[in-house]
Amino acid sequence: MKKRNLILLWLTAVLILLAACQPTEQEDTINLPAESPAPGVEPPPGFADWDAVLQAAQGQTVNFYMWGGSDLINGWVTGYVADAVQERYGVTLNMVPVADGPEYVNKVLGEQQAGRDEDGSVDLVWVNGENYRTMRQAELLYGPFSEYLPNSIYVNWNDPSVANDFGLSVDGYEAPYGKAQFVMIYDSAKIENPPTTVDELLAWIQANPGLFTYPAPPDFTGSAFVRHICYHAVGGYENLLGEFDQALFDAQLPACWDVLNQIEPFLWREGQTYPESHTRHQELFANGEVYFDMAYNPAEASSLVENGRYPETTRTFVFDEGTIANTHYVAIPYNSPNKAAAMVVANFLLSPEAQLSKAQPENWGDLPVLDPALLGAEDQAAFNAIPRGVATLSTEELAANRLPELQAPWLTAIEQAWETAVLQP
Amino acid sequence: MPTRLRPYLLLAPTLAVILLLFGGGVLLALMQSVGYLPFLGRTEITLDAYRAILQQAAFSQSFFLTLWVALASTAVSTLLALVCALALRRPFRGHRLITFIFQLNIPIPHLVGAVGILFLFSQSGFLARLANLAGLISQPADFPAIVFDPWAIGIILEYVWKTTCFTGLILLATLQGVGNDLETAAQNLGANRWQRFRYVTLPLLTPSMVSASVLVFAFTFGAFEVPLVLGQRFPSMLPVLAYRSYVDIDLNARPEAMAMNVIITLLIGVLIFLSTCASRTKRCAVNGER
Amino acid sequence: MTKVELQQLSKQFGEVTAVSHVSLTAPDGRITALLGPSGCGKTTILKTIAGLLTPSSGDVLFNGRSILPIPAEKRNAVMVFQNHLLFPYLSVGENVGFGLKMRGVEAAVIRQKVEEHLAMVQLPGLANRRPNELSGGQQQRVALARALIVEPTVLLLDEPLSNLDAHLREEMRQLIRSLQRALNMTTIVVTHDQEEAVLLADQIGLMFDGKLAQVGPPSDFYERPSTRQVASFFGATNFLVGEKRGNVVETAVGSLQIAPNPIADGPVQLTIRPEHVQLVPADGRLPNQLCATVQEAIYAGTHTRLRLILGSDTALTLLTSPSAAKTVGVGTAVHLHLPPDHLWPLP
Amino acid sequence: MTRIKQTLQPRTLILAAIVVGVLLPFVPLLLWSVSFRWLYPSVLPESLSLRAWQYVFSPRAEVLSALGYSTLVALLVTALSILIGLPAGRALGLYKFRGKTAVRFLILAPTIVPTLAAAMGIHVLFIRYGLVDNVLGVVLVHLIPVLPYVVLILSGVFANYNPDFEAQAQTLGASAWQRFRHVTLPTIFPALMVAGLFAFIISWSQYILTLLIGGGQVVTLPVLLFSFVSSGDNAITAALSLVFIAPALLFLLATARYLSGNQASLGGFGKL
Repeated sequence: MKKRNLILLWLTAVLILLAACQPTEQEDTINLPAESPAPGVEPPPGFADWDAVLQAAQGQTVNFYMWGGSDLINGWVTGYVADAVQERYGVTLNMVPVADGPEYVNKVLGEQQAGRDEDGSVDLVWVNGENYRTMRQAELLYGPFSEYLPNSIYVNWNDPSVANDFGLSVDGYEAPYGKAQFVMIYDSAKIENPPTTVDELLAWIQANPGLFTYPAPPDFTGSAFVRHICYHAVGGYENLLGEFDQALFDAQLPACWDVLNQIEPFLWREGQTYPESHTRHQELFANGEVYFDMAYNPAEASSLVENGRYPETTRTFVFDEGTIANTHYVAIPYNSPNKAAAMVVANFLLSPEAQLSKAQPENWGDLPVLDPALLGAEDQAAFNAIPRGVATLSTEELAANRLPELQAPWLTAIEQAWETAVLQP
Repeated sequence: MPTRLRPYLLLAPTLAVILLLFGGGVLLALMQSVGYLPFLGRTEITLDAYRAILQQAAFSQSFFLTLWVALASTAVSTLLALVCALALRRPFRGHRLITFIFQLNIPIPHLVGAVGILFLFSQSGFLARLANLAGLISQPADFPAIVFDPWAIGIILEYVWKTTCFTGLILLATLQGVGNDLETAAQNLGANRWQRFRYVTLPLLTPSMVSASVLVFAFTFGAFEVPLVLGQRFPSMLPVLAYRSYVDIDLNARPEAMAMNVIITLLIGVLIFLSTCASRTKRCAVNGER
Repeated sequence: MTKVELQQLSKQFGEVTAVSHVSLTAPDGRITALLGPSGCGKTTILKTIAGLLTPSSGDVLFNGRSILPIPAEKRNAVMVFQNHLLFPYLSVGENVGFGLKMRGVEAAVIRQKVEEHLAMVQLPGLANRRPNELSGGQQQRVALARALIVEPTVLLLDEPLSNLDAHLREEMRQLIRSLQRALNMTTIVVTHDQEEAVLLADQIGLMFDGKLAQVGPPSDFYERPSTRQVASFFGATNFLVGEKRGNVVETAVGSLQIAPNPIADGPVQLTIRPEHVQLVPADGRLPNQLCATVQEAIYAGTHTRLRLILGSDTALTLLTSPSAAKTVGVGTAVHLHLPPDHLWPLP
Repeated sequence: MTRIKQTLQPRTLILAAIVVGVLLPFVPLLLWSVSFRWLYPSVLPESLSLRAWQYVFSPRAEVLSALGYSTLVALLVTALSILIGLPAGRALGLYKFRGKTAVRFLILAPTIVPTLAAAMGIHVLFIRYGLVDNVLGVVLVHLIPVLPYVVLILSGVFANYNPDFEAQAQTLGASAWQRFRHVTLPTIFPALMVAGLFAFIISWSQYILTLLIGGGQVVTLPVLLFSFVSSGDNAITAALSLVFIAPALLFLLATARYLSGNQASLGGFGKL
């Protein structure tokens, strides 16, 4: 009766695993750290003060919906962050990995449509840009809360790149999480002198057919690359700033499609298809099918070298005319039943300690969102001491070549137009 | 228990599940595709969603791609399954082992199959590296584009890999069920090898082949994971297109997703009705005459 | 017009010998029955003739020429299988015309011949039916028509009547008989039923355990069986051990006269069929009179079967009319007469 | 002589093609799972590493919890579908009744119509009644693709089933349960194993239904695997793929003899 044994074995395994999955009950033994909210800010709706938030948060579980495609980031969230909020605040953090941002936007929308206004399933989302705009405009977000978070005192809310998310004001509906900047990635063993401007890159592509491509928008990274070409083609981002304007769009953007269509025959697979995601593109680069990669994270190349996926000679560069940078955030859906715990997690993510841990290349390598000027001397020194990976540019070089993002409707329009003007022959 | 009611009572739980979950789901998809959802306060019926998707070039391209993939996968896998079943039909040394290997990929999820095909056939994949070692190609781009390609060969390969064994096992079971007496009888009546295959084995296998092909066709037409892993970004297969519309951040795309579902459902229904009718015409005609 | 000869035919399946050194001639235009208990190798011989099995040794000759090199589909030795084996996906007509289609005959010709042959087996107008819409007897006749249509050099029938009930058997037997006479076709029938073999065949080959026990016309098996086993198979129950000297056999119950016969002198077993043992008055006028005690009387409608004990332990069975049997109760002594021309010595 | 002849038969070539064709996709999976830095054009990994396996079995990767979820869902679906489908299989296989063709068609419909279409349609009701983001909802939605196969396989075995055996047992004094336990069950056991195998495998392999109804919170192995397929980490993807197929292979090993030896159960597919 081998079969019976097998089934028994499985049942046992399942029971053990289920037991392991149960949130560990931690009763009233937690000593809450002394924290006080940022002065002069109204407490978030439904809570009298920060203590009330901390009290309510105890024992709650936060379903944190986030892009789950990086084992490094997943590991940091389910490990370091989850352990810390459990230990300190009695909050259980449950990471829910999704393949794509719109998935959870749609999920909350679906719940709103079906009338689940009180007990939604999403408590915290990692968000920015179009998805933030959609959620905000559909009134799917809870807030304002973020400026009340105790650790928001380290955030420079006067910095427009933090206070505005792709041109839409944050207004306390999002808590900053990290910063990112676009970089180009290449293998120095194959290309000794990489192009340093968009023009040089375009020339290189035409001189080396089949060795370049970019992820198809709406992939986040591919979309950013297309914006760089558009900035270049319309003679600078200044021409596209401000509210979305269809007439301006129709007048300016054809120049961009022309450039993209010109290089298309020289792309990988002669531009008949594009990698459908950034990760697919990474694979092409890793295997030498294409000679350039790109990332909306300056430290990503270094960690890919670290875990053996990229050659050790991998390096990054930014265009002389600069590359696009943005801030990413976390936000709380309006129907989250665990808003207090979600705020506690958002607050922890903003802490110098968490930001420092996040910035370590072996943990994630994400750029900190805190203003060094608002930090204590000790924290400042710690941030300055973060080791850079072999392929990562210096903070100064990145900061010196920063371009702003367009407002989200521009992005949507560019992504949609790209499909018809470039992708579909 | 009254005897007349007995079968209905036995069927009740299954029918409840199928009618509520499946029937209800299809009905709700139909309702949502025309914008009718009374419990959400929407009672206006509109065909906008159908109009919208039928006007999209992307939809018709997706449709033809999906049809091509489903037809090609079904045809190739059925043919291969026939060859395999005939080869595995009679016992030989190692028969058990090879039959077991033949069954081996029945429990393998399509997702893993797709990963295997990806690792094997991508332009920098295992086979490309072997080709490079053999001096056939010098760089990845020289290797034929088999995954993420316009003809969806990678998707078809995965479906063929998985479904050949499924169809093959069904055919093998049918062959074992009918034995070889009828072929012996045909041989005795003067049928040579080819005639025995053409006039005895093949007709005996036809009902099973049609059934298996219908299952395979319907599955490949409606499947999601494999095109997502191995498919081109554009045009995408219909189910992927439908799911993308469904999870679009614009809720107005949902009726379009539902309309695509309804169209997929209708199309499969019609195609399968036609194919089963065609395969049974002969029998129908004969039955009609008497 | 084909004479079929089997020469020292043997067939082994692994360790098992199914047929052992069988030599038999099936005369041209006659019916030969291969008779024997199930598993004795009859069907193996039939399939070997058809070419569906290859003999381990020996030869099969048609009109004196070995046909072993000819593949089954070219041999034209057509077999009608026990379970009909009609193709379920073809109509009756398509089934009957199958062999002609295999030979590339024109469709119109096939259609015409199919109608003829269906009429021949008394199933006219059923061409468009499905086999599963027919009764067992009709299916059997379709199978027969399917075989006859290709004008086989040898017709091989495997238990053609076994799946039919008593009434249909009679009908089918007559049909086979009359068709065979009309077409004058060399036919080999396999059966396990001695009555069927006797009624159907011109010649019977009786087999036990893969070996041929006796070949000859049906009457031989009743009147001149070659062994006790053959006699038993044909219903003989009375055996008397004795010593033959000329036309007299000395047995435990006395010396018995027998008709002249070719069996050598020496130890023999005398056999006499129960229907030939006669009850007679004790007058001593007839030869071979014996005394016996009735042990058991079994009423069987048309006759009564009496079990008798002779002397100390010799048993005999006899059949008599029920009216005659009424006069003899169990335990009474009776006189028997064993007619000499019905006593047959077995070596 | 005969040996040589055998090896040159076309069938031998076909058999070789079967073995290679079935097994080939597993080769890069195995290699990738232990690779470290395996870039084109190396045919074998430049160096070996257990990084992927260590990650897969580390508590952070949540592979064990996904394995638990997958097993729980698949076993529940298997048990439930057999419980529900067994009577239906008996009714379809054993009885003649009015509307049988329609009922049969209805039960088989989910094998033809994509279940994703139905699942998207019913999603809104599942949200409304709290059947999303939990195991119960996922089990229910898995029943849609699983149940037709279970009923189909079981109706196949009941078509060749003689209920007189049960009557015989009843006259010998067997109670309803005893009749099921000692007559019905032993007779249908092989088909039951095949039905169980199919139910388990179909549930085990579901990705999109689980994602849709589980809302990303019921993280079964395919959901986890898919996020790694899209992450492009081939080593972890490969290791996870191997973890994913292992239990199904074990299940197949346990039931393979019922699959090949028993044409009644699989032959049912041919009678669709």
